[in-house]
Amino acid sequence: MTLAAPATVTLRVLLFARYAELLGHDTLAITLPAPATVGDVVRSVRSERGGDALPPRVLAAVNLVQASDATALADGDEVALLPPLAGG
Amino acid sequence: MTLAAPATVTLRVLLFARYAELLGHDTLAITLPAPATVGDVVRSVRSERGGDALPPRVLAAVNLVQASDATALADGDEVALLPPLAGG
Amino acid sequence: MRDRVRLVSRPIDTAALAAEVVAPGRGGVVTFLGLVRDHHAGRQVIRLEYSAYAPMAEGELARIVGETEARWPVAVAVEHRLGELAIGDAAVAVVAAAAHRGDAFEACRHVIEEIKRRVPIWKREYYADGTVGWVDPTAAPDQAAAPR
Amino acid sequence: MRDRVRLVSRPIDTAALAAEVVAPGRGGVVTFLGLVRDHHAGRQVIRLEYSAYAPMAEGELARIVGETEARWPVAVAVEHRLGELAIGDAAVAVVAAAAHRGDAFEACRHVIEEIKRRVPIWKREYYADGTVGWVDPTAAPDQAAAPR
Repeated sequence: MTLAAPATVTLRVLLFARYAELLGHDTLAITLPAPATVGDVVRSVRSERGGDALPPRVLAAVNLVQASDATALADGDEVALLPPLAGG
Repeated sequence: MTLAAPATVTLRVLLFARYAELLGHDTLAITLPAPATVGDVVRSVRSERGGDALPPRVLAAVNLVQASDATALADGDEVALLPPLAGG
Repeated sequence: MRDRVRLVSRPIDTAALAAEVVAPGRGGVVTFLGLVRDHHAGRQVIRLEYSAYAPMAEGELARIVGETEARWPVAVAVEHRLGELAIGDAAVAVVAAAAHRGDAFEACRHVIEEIKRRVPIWKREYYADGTVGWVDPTAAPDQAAAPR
Repeated sequence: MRDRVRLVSRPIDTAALAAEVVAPGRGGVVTFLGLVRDHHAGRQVIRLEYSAYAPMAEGELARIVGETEARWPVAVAVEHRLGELAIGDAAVAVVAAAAHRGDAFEACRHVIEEIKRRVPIWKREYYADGTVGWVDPTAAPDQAAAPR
Protein backbone atom coordinates (compact mmCIF):
# COMPACT_ATOMS: atom_id res chain seq x y z
CA MET A 1 0.00 0.00 0.00
CA THR A 2 1.43 3.43 -0.94
CA LEU A 3 0.68 6.57 1.03
CA ALA A 4 -0.06 9.65 -1.03
CA ALA A 5 2.38 12.52 -0.45
CA PRO A 6 0.76 15.14 1.76
CA ALA A 7 -0.80 17.95 -0.23
CA THR A 8 0.81 20.63 1.93
CA VAL A 9 3.95 21.20 4.02
CA THR A 10 4.00 23.20 7.23
CA LEU A 11 7.26 24.91 7.99
CA ARG A 12 8.68 26.64 11.03
CA VAL A 13 10.20 29.87 9.74
CA LEU A 14 12.77 31.69 11.88
CA LEU A 15 13.55 35.38 11.40
CA PHE A 16 16.62 37.04 12.85
CA ALA A 17 18.00 40.49 13.56
CA ARG A 18 16.70 43.08 11.07
CA TYR A 19 14.31 40.62 9.46
CA ALA A 20 12.62 39.92 12.81
CA GLU A 21 12.28 43.68 13.29
CA LEU A 22 10.78 44.18 9.84
CA LEU A 23 8.21 41.44 10.26
CA GLY A 24 7.54 42.05 13.95
CA HIS A 25 8.03 38.34 14.72
CA ASP A 26 10.94 35.97 15.09
CA THR A 27 8.94 32.85 14.30
CA LEU A 28 6.23 32.13 11.74
CA ALA A 29 4.39 28.92 10.90
CA ILE A 30 3.80 28.79 7.17
CA THR A 31 1.82 26.15 5.28
CA LEU A 32 2.46 25.83 1.55
CA PRO A 33 1.24 23.50 -1.19
CA ALA A 34 3.63 20.62 -1.75
CA PRO A 35 6.20 20.44 -3.27
CA ALA A 36 7.62 23.65 -1.76
CA THR A 37 11.07 25.22 -1.93
CA VAL A 38 13.00 27.83 0.04
CA GLY A 39 12.08 30.31 -2.70
CA ASP A 40 8.41 29.65 -2.03
CA VAL A 41 8.92 30.39 1.67
CA VAL A 42 10.70 33.67 0.92
CA ARG A 43 7.86 34.72 -1.43
CA SER A 44 5.33 33.86 1.25
CA VAL A 45 7.19 35.89 3.89
CA ARG A 46 7.40 38.84 1.47
CA SER A 47 3.60 38.86 1.34
CA GLU A 48 3.38 39.22 5.12
CA ARG A 49 2.99 42.65 6.66
CA GLY A 50 6.49 44.23 6.68
CA GLY A 51 7.86 41.55 4.36
CA ASP A 52 8.05 43.86 1.36
CA ALA A 53 11.13 45.45 2.94
CA LEU A 54 13.15 42.22 2.62
CA PRO A 55 16.07 42.65 0.20
CA PRO A 56 15.96 41.09 -3.29
CA ARG A 57 18.19 38.20 -2.22
CA VAL A 58 17.66 36.52 1.12
CA LEU A 59 20.15 34.07 2.60
CA ALA A 60 18.44 30.99 4.05
CA ALA A 61 19.23 27.85 6.00
CA VAL A 62 17.18 24.67 6.28
CA ASN A 63 17.58 22.60 9.42
CA LEU A 64 20.78 24.53 10.36
CA VAL A 65 22.51 24.21 6.96
CA GLN A 66 22.75 26.95 4.32
CA ALA A 67 20.32 26.38 1.47
CA SER A 68 19.47 27.89 -1.91
CA ASP A 69 16.13 29.12 -3.24
CA ALA A 70 15.74 25.79 -5.03
CA THR A 71 16.18 23.65 -1.91
CA ALA A 72 13.13 21.40 -1.53
CA LEU A 73 11.36 21.33 1.82
CA ALA A 74 9.71 18.56 3.78
CA ASP A 75 6.88 18.92 6.24
CA GLY A 76 8.24 20.13 9.61
CA ASP A 77 11.48 21.63 8.26
CA GLU A 78 12.97 24.63 10.04
CA VAL A 79 13.67 27.41 7.55
CA ALA A 80 15.78 30.35 8.78
CA LEU A 81 16.00 33.64 6.89
CA LEU A 82 19.39 35.17 7.61
CA PRO A 83 20.21 38.87 7.24
CA PRO A 84 23.74 39.74 6.07
CA LEU A 85 26.16 38.08 8.50
CA ALA A 86 28.17 40.38 10.75
CA GLY A 87 30.01 38.11 13.17
CA GLY A 88 33.66 38.30 14.08
CA MET B 1 98.61 71.22 13.14
CA THR B 2 97.60 67.72 12.04
CA LEU B 3 97.76 64.71 14.33
CA ALA B 4 99.13 61.56 12.76
CA ALA B 5 96.64 58.68 12.73
CA PRO B 6 97.52 56.26 15.55
CA ALA B 7 99.63 53.36 14.37
CA THR B 8 97.37 50.83 16.13
CA VAL B 9 93.72 50.42 17.16
CA THR B 10 92.66 48.75 20.38
CA LEU B 11 89.28 47.06 20.25
CA ARG B 12 86.96 45.62 22.83
CA VAL B 13 85.87 42.24 21.45
CA LEU B 14 82.73 40.60 22.85
CA LEU B 15 82.10 36.88 22.52
CA PHE B 16 78.69 35.32 23.09
CA ALA B 17 77.11 31.93 23.65
CA ARG B 18 79.08 29.13 21.97
CA TYR B 19 81.93 31.45 20.97
CA ALA B 20 82.46 32.51 24.59
CA GLU B 21 82.57 28.83 25.54
CA LEU B 22 85.08 28.00 22.79
CA LEU B 23 87.44 30.83 23.76
CA GLY B 24 86.89 30.60 27.50
CA HIS B 25 86.21 34.36 27.70
CA ASP B 26 83.38 36.68 26.89
CA THR B 27 85.58 39.77 26.44
CA LEU B 28 88.97 40.27 24.81
CA ALA B 29 91.03 43.41 24.28
CA ILE B 30 92.77 43.17 20.92
CA THR B 31 95.29 45.65 19.51
CA LEU B 32 95.87 45.58 15.75
CA PRO B 33 97.92 47.64 13.32
CA ALA B 34 95.87 50.42 11.76
CA PRO B 35 93.93 50.40 9.50
CA ALA B 36 92.05 47.33 10.80
CA THR B 37 88.80 45.70 9.71
CA VAL B 38 86.32 43.26 11.23
CA GLY B 39 88.00 40.54 9.17
CA ASP B 40 91.30 41.32 10.89
CA VAL B 41 89.63 40.95 14.30
CA VAL B 42 88.14 37.59 13.36
CA ARG B 43 91.54 36.36 12.14
CA SER B 44 93.10 37.52 15.39
CA VAL B 45 90.47 35.73 17.49
CA ARG B 46 91.00 32.55 15.44
CA SER B 47 94.62 32.59 16.50
CA GLU B 48 93.67 32.60 20.20
CA ARG B 49 93.50 29.34 22.13
CA GLY B 50 90.14 27.72 21.18
CA GLY B 51 89.63 30.12 18.28
CA ASP B 52 90.37 27.51 15.63
CA ALA B 53 86.90 26.06 16.32
CA LEU B 54 85.13 29.20 15.05
CA PRO B 55 83.13 28.47 11.88
CA PRO B 56 84.36 29.68 8.46
CA ARG B 57 81.96 32.63 8.48
CA VAL B 58 81.43 34.65 11.63
CA LEU B 59 78.64 37.19 11.99
CA ALA B 60 79.85 40.42 13.59
CA ALA B 61 78.54 43.74 14.88
CA VAL B 62 80.44 46.97 15.46
CA ASN B 63 79.09 49.33 18.10
CA LEU B 64 75.72 47.44 18.16
CA VAL B 65 75.17 47.40 14.38
CA GLN B 66 75.73 44.40 12.10
CA ALA B 67 78.94 44.72 10.10
CA SER B 68 80.78 42.89 7.34
CA ASP B 69 84.36 41.60 7.27
CA ALA B 70 85.35 44.74 5.37
CA THR B 71 83.99 47.17 7.96
CA ALA B 72 86.80 49.51 9.05
CA LEU B 73 87.42 49.93 12.75
CA ALA B 74 88.41 52.92 14.86
CA ASP B 75 90.30 52.85 18.12
CA GLY B 76 87.92 51.97 20.96
CA ASP B 77 85.26 50.28 18.83
CA GLU B 78 83.24 47.44 20.34
CA VAL B 79 83.30 44.42 18.05
CA ALA B 80 80.89 41.59 18.85
CA LEU B 81 81.22 38.12 17.32
CA LEU B 82 77.75 36.61 17.08
CA PRO B 83 77.03 32.87 16.84
CA PRO B 84 74.03 31.84 14.71
CA LEU B 85 71.00 33.69 16.07
CA ALA B 86 68.35 31.59 17.78
CA GLY B 87 65.88 34.04 19.26
CA GLY B 88 62.13 33.89 18.98
CA MET C 1 35.75 19.48 18.69
CA ARG C 2 32.57 21.12 19.99
CA ASP C 3 34.20 21.70 23.35
CA ARG C 4 36.74 24.09 21.79
CA VAL C 5 34.08 26.13 19.93
CA ARG C 6 31.74 28.22 22.02
CA LEU C 7 29.24 31.05 21.97
CA VAL C 8 29.56 32.81 25.30
CA SER C 9 27.72 35.57 27.10
CA ARG C 10 30.60 36.52 29.43
CA PRO C 11 33.96 38.20 28.76
CA ILE C 12 36.36 36.13 26.68
CA ASP C 13 39.38 34.85 28.60
CA THR C 14 42.04 34.56 25.91
CA ALA C 15 44.60 32.91 28.15
CA ALA C 16 42.15 30.18 29.14
CA LEU C 17 41.22 29.66 25.50
CA ALA C 18 44.88 29.36 24.50
CA ALA C 19 45.46 26.84 27.28
CA GLU C 20 43.00 24.52 25.53
CA VAL C 21 45.20 24.19 22.45
CA VAL C 22 48.78 24.61 23.56
CA ALA C 23 50.78 21.43 24.09
CA PRO C 24 54.47 20.65 24.47
CA GLY C 25 54.85 19.93 20.76
CA ARG C 26 53.02 23.09 19.64
CA GLY C 27 55.47 25.92 20.06
CA GLY C 28 53.81 28.53 17.86
CA VAL C 29 50.55 30.08 19.05
CA VAL C 30 48.72 32.73 17.03
CA THR C 31 45.70 34.51 18.51
CA PHE C 32 43.26 36.81 16.77
CA LEU C 33 41.11 39.06 18.91
CA GLY C 34 38.33 41.15 17.42
CA LEU C 35 37.50 44.10 19.66
CA VAL C 36 34.44 46.34 19.58
CA ARG C 37 35.41 49.57 17.85
CA ASP C 38 34.24 53.05 18.71
CA HIS C 39 33.23 54.04 15.19
CA HIS C 40 31.59 52.57 12.15
CA ALA C 41 31.12 54.17 8.76
CA GLY C 42 31.95 57.54 10.26
CA ARG C 43 29.51 57.30 13.16
CA GLN C 44 30.43 57.05 16.81
CA VAL C 45 29.43 53.74 18.36
CA ILE C 46 28.82 53.67 22.10
CA ARG C 47 27.92 49.99 22.57
CA LEU C 48 26.58 47.06 20.63
CA GLU C 49 24.75 43.78 20.81
CA TYR C 50 25.60 40.54 19.10
CA SER C 51 22.89 37.97 18.47
CA ALA C 52 23.06 34.61 16.73
CA TYR C 53 21.11 31.73 15.31
CA ALA C 54 22.87 29.79 18.02
CA PRO C 55 22.56 26.13 17.02
CA MET C 56 23.56 26.88 13.44
CA ALA C 57 26.35 29.23 14.55
CA GLU C 58 27.84 26.57 16.80
CA GLY C 59 27.59 23.98 14.06
CA GLU C 60 29.23 26.27 11.51
CA LEU C 61 32.03 27.20 13.92
CA ALA C 62 32.68 23.52 14.56
CA ARG C 63 32.74 22.82 10.81
CA ILE C 64 35.17 25.68 10.20
CA VAL C 65 37.50 24.42 12.93
CA GLY C 66 37.24 20.85 11.64
CA GLU C 67 38.07 21.90 8.09
CA THR C 68 40.98 24.01 9.34
CA GLU C 69 42.45 21.25 11.48
CA ALA C 70 42.18 18.90 8.49
CA ARG C 71 44.04 21.35 6.23
CA TRP C 72 46.82 22.48 8.59
CA PRO C 73 48.57 20.56 11.43
CA VAL C 74 47.10 22.83 14.11
CA ALA C 75 44.76 22.83 17.05
CA VAL C 76 42.17 25.62 17.08
CA ALA C 77 39.86 27.06 19.74
CA VAL C 78 37.22 29.74 19.16
CA GLU C 79 34.91 31.81 21.32
CA HIS C 80 32.39 34.35 20.06
CA ARG C 81 30.65 36.53 22.57
CA LEU C 82 26.95 37.37 22.32
CA GLY C 83 24.79 39.95 24.07
CA GLU C 84 25.69 43.50 24.97
CA LEU C 85 29.34 44.56 24.60
CA ALA C 86 31.15 47.79 25.40
CA ILE C 87 33.79 49.52 23.31
CA GLY C 88 37.05 47.61 23.62
CA ASP C 89 35.45 44.31 24.64
CA ALA C 90 36.56 41.25 22.73
CA ALA C 91 33.77 39.96 20.48
CA VAL C 92 35.67 37.02 19.07
CA ALA C 93 38.89 35.14 19.82
CA VAL C 94 40.57 32.55 17.61
CA VAL C 95 43.64 30.65 18.84
CA ALA C 96 45.67 28.38 16.58
CA ALA C 97 48.61 26.40 17.98
CA ALA C 98 51.07 24.47 15.83
CA ALA C 99 54.59 23.10 15.76
CA HIS C 100 55.37 25.54 12.94
CA ARG C 101 54.44 29.18 13.22
CA GLY C 102 53.52 29.52 9.54
CA ASP C 103 50.76 26.96 9.97
CA ALA C 104 49.47 28.74 13.06
CA PHE C 105 49.33 32.11 11.25
CA GLU C 106 47.60 30.71 8.18
CA ALA C 107 45.09 28.64 10.14
CA CYS C 108 44.17 31.50 12.48
CA ARG C 109 43.63 33.86 9.55
CA HIS C 110 41.54 31.28 7.71
CA VAL C 111 39.27 30.69 10.70
CA ILE C 112 38.44 34.36 11.24
CA GLU C 113 37.78 34.91 7.53
CA GLU C 114 35.43 31.93 7.44
CA ILE C 115 33.67 33.05 10.62
CA LYS C 116 32.88 36.38 8.99
CA ARG C 117 31.71 34.66 5.83
CA ARG C 118 29.67 31.78 7.21
CA VAL C 119 28.55 32.08 10.82
CA PRO C 120 25.02 33.44 11.46
CA ILE C 121 25.77 36.22 13.92
CA TRP C 122 24.43 39.77 13.77
CA LYS C 123 25.58 43.04 15.24
CA ARG C 124 23.33 45.88 16.34
CA GLU C 125 25.13 49.15 16.95
CA TYR C 126 24.01 51.95 19.23
CA TYR C 127 25.31 55.32 18.03
CA ALA C 128 26.17 58.45 19.99
CA ASP C 129 23.34 60.31 18.24
CA GLY C 130 20.78 57.95 19.78
CA THR C 131 20.10 55.93 16.65
CA VAL C 132 20.53 52.20 16.25
CA GLY C 133 21.56 50.16 13.22
CA TRP C 134 22.11 46.59 12.08
CA VAL C 135 25.57 46.17 10.61
CA ASP C 136 25.50 45.02 6.99
CA PRO C 137 28.98 44.28 5.62
CA THR C 138 27.46 43.73 2.17
CA ALA C 139 25.86 47.18 1.96
CA ALA C 140 27.11 50.00 -0.26
CA PRO C 141 30.26 51.68 1.11
CA ASP C 142 28.50 54.84 2.26
CA GLN C 143 26.43 52.84 4.69
CA ALA C 144 28.56 49.71 5.05
CA ALA C 145 30.60 48.51 7.94
CA ALA C 146 34.13 49.78 7.68
CA PRO C 147 36.16 46.78 6.58
CA ARG C 148 38.19 45.25 9.33
CA MET D 1 58.99 53.06 20.80
CA ARG D 2 61.53 51.58 23.17
CA ASP D 3 58.92 51.31 25.90
CA ARG D 4 56.98 48.74 23.86
CA VAL D 5 60.05 46.57 23.16
CA ARG D 6 61.57 44.75 26.06
CA LEU D 7 63.93 41.96 27.09
CA VAL D 8 62.53 40.53 30.32
CA SER D 9 63.68 38.00 32.87
CA ARG D 10 60.20 37.23 34.22
CA PRO D 11 57.18 35.44 32.71
CA ILE D 12 55.60 37.25 29.76
CA ASP D 13 52.14 38.67 30.49
CA THR D 14 50.48 38.64 27.10
CA ALA D 15 47.37 40.46 28.23
CA ALA D 16 49.42 43.32 29.68
CA LEU D 17 51.46 43.50 26.49
CA ALA D 18 48.31 43.63 24.35
CA ALA D 19 46.92 46.40 26.55
CA GLU D 20 49.84 48.58 25.44
CA VAL D 21 48.75 48.57 21.80
CA VAL D 22 44.99 48.20 21.75
CA ALA D 23 42.99 51.38 21.30
CA PRO D 24 39.38 52.14 20.40
CA GLY D 25 40.23 52.49 16.71
CA ARG D 26 42.25 49.27 16.56
CA GLY D 27 39.75 46.44 16.45
CA GLY D 28 41.98 43.65 15.16
CA VAL D 29 44.67 42.28 17.47
CA VAL D 30 47.01 39.47 16.42
CA THR D 31 49.37 37.91 18.93
CA PHE D 32 52.20 35.49 18.31
CA LEU D 33 53.51 33.49 21.23
CA GLY D 34 56.60 31.31 20.91
CA LEU D 35 56.63 28.62 23.57
CA VAL D 36 59.51 26.43 24.70
CA ARG D 37 59.09 23.04 23.10
CA ASP D 38 59.88 19.67 24.64
CA HIS D 39 61.94 18.34 21.76
CA HIS D 40 64.48 19.54 19.24
CA ALA D 41 65.99 17.60 16.37
CA GLY D 42 64.68 14.38 17.85
CA ARG D 43 66.08 14.97 21.35
CA GLN D 44 64.05 15.55 24.47
CA VAL D 45 64.54 19.03 25.90
CA ILE D 46 63.96 19.48 29.61
CA ARG D 47 64.70 23.20 29.97
CA LEU D 48 66.63 25.96 28.27
CA GLU D 49 68.35 29.26 28.67
CA TYR D 50 68.15 32.30 26.47
CA SER D 51 70.96 34.84 26.49
CA ALA D 52 71.40 38.02 24.46
CA TYR D 53 73.74 40.77 23.46
CA ALA D 54 71.25 42.93 25.27
CA PRO D 55 71.93 46.50 24.06
CA MET D 56 72.10 45.37 20.44
CA ALA D 57 69.05 43.09 20.82
CA GLU D 58 66.97 45.94 22.23
CA GLY D 59 68.10 48.26 19.46
CA GLU D 60 67.35 45.68 16.77
CA LEU D 61 63.90 44.95 18.25
CA ALA D 62 63.13 48.66 18.27
CA ARG D 63 64.28 49.01 14.64
CA ILE D 64 62.12 46.05 13.59
CA VAL D 65 59.07 47.53 15.30
CA GLY D 66 59.78 50.96 13.82
CA GLU D 67 60.10 49.55 10.31
CA THR D 68 56.91 47.52 10.76
CA GLU D 69 54.89 50.47 12.03
CA ALA D 70 56.13 52.50 9.07
CA ARG D 71 55.06 49.81 6.59
CA TRP D 72 51.64 48.88 8.05
CA PRO D 73 49.12 51.03 9.97
CA VAL D 74 49.63 49.07 13.19
CA ALA D 75 50.91 49.40 16.72
CA VAL D 76 53.31 46.66 17.85
CA ALA D 77 54.62 45.53 21.23
CA VAL D 78 57.26 42.85 21.78
CA GLU D 79 58.74 41.06 24.76
CA HIS D 80 61.48 38.44 24.62
CA ARG D 81 62.30 36.54 27.76
CA LEU D 82 65.89 35.74 28.78
CA GLY D 83 67.34 33.39 31.36
CA GLU D 84 66.16 29.94 32.29
CA LEU D 85 62.80 28.78 30.89
CA ALA D 86 60.78 25.62 31.38
CA ILE D 87 58.90 23.64 28.75
CA GLY D 88 55.75 25.53 27.81
CA ASP D 89 56.99 28.93 28.96
CA ALA D 90 56.58 31.78 26.48
CA ALA D 91 59.98 32.86 25.14
CA VAL D 92 58.66 35.63 22.91
CA ALA D 93 55.40 37.51 22.41
CA VAL D 94 54.55 39.85 19.53
CA VAL D 95 51.27 41.80 19.53
CA ALA D 96 50.10 43.81 16.52
CA ALA D 97 46.90 45.88 16.71
CA ALA D 98 45.29 47.54 13.71
CA ALA D 99 42.00 48.83 12.39
CA HIS D 100 42.11 46.11 9.71
CA ARG D 101 42.84 42.55 10.65
CA GLY D 102 44.90 41.85 7.51
CA ASP D 103 47.41 44.50 8.54
CA ALA D 104 47.62 43.04 12.04
CA PHE D 105 48.27 39.51 10.71
CA GLU D 106 50.93 40.64 8.23
CA ALA D 107 52.70 42.93 10.66
CA CYS D 108 52.77 40.33 13.44
CA ARG D 109 54.19 37.71 11.09
CA HIS D 110 56.79 40.13 9.77
CA VAL D 111 58.00 41.04 13.25
CA ILE D 112 58.55 37.45 14.39
CA GLU D 113 60.35 36.55 11.15
CA GLU D 114 62.66 39.56 11.53
CA ILE D 115 63.30 38.78 15.19
CA LYS D 116 64.51 35.31 14.24
CA ARG D 117 66.66 36.74 11.45
CA ARG D 118 68.19 39.78 13.12
CA VAL D 119 68.09 39.84 16.91
CA PRO D 120 71.22 38.61 18.75
CA ILE D 121 69.70 36.09 21.12
CA TRP D 122 70.96 32.55 21.76
CA LYS D 123 69.36 29.43 23.09
CA ARG D 124 71.08 26.75 25.13
CA GLU D 125 69.15 23.53 25.47
CA TYR D 126 69.44 20.98 28.25
CA TYR D 127 68.52 17.49 27.06
CA ALA D 128 67.04 14.57 28.93
CA ASP D 129 70.25 12.59 28.39
CA GLY D 130 72.25 15.13 30.43
CA THR D 131 73.91 16.86 27.47
CA VAL D 132 73.69 20.51 26.57
CA GLY D 133 73.70 22.21 23.18
CA TRP D 134 73.58 25.63 21.57
CA VAL D 135 70.77 25.86 19.05
CA ASP D 136 71.99 26.65 15.54
CA PRO D 137 69.14 27.18 13.07
CA THR D 138 71.70 27.40 10.24
CA ALA D 139 73.21 23.98 10.91
CA ALA D 140 72.68 20.93 8.68
CA PRO D 141 69.24 19.33 9.17
CA ASP D 142 70.52 16.33 11.12
CA GLN D 143 71.77 18.60 13.86
CA ALA D 144 69.67 21.69 13.22
CA ALA D 145 66.84 23.13 15.20
CA ALA D 146 63.54 21.78 13.97
CA PRO D 147 61.98 24.64 12.00
CA ARG D 148 59.30 26.39 13.83
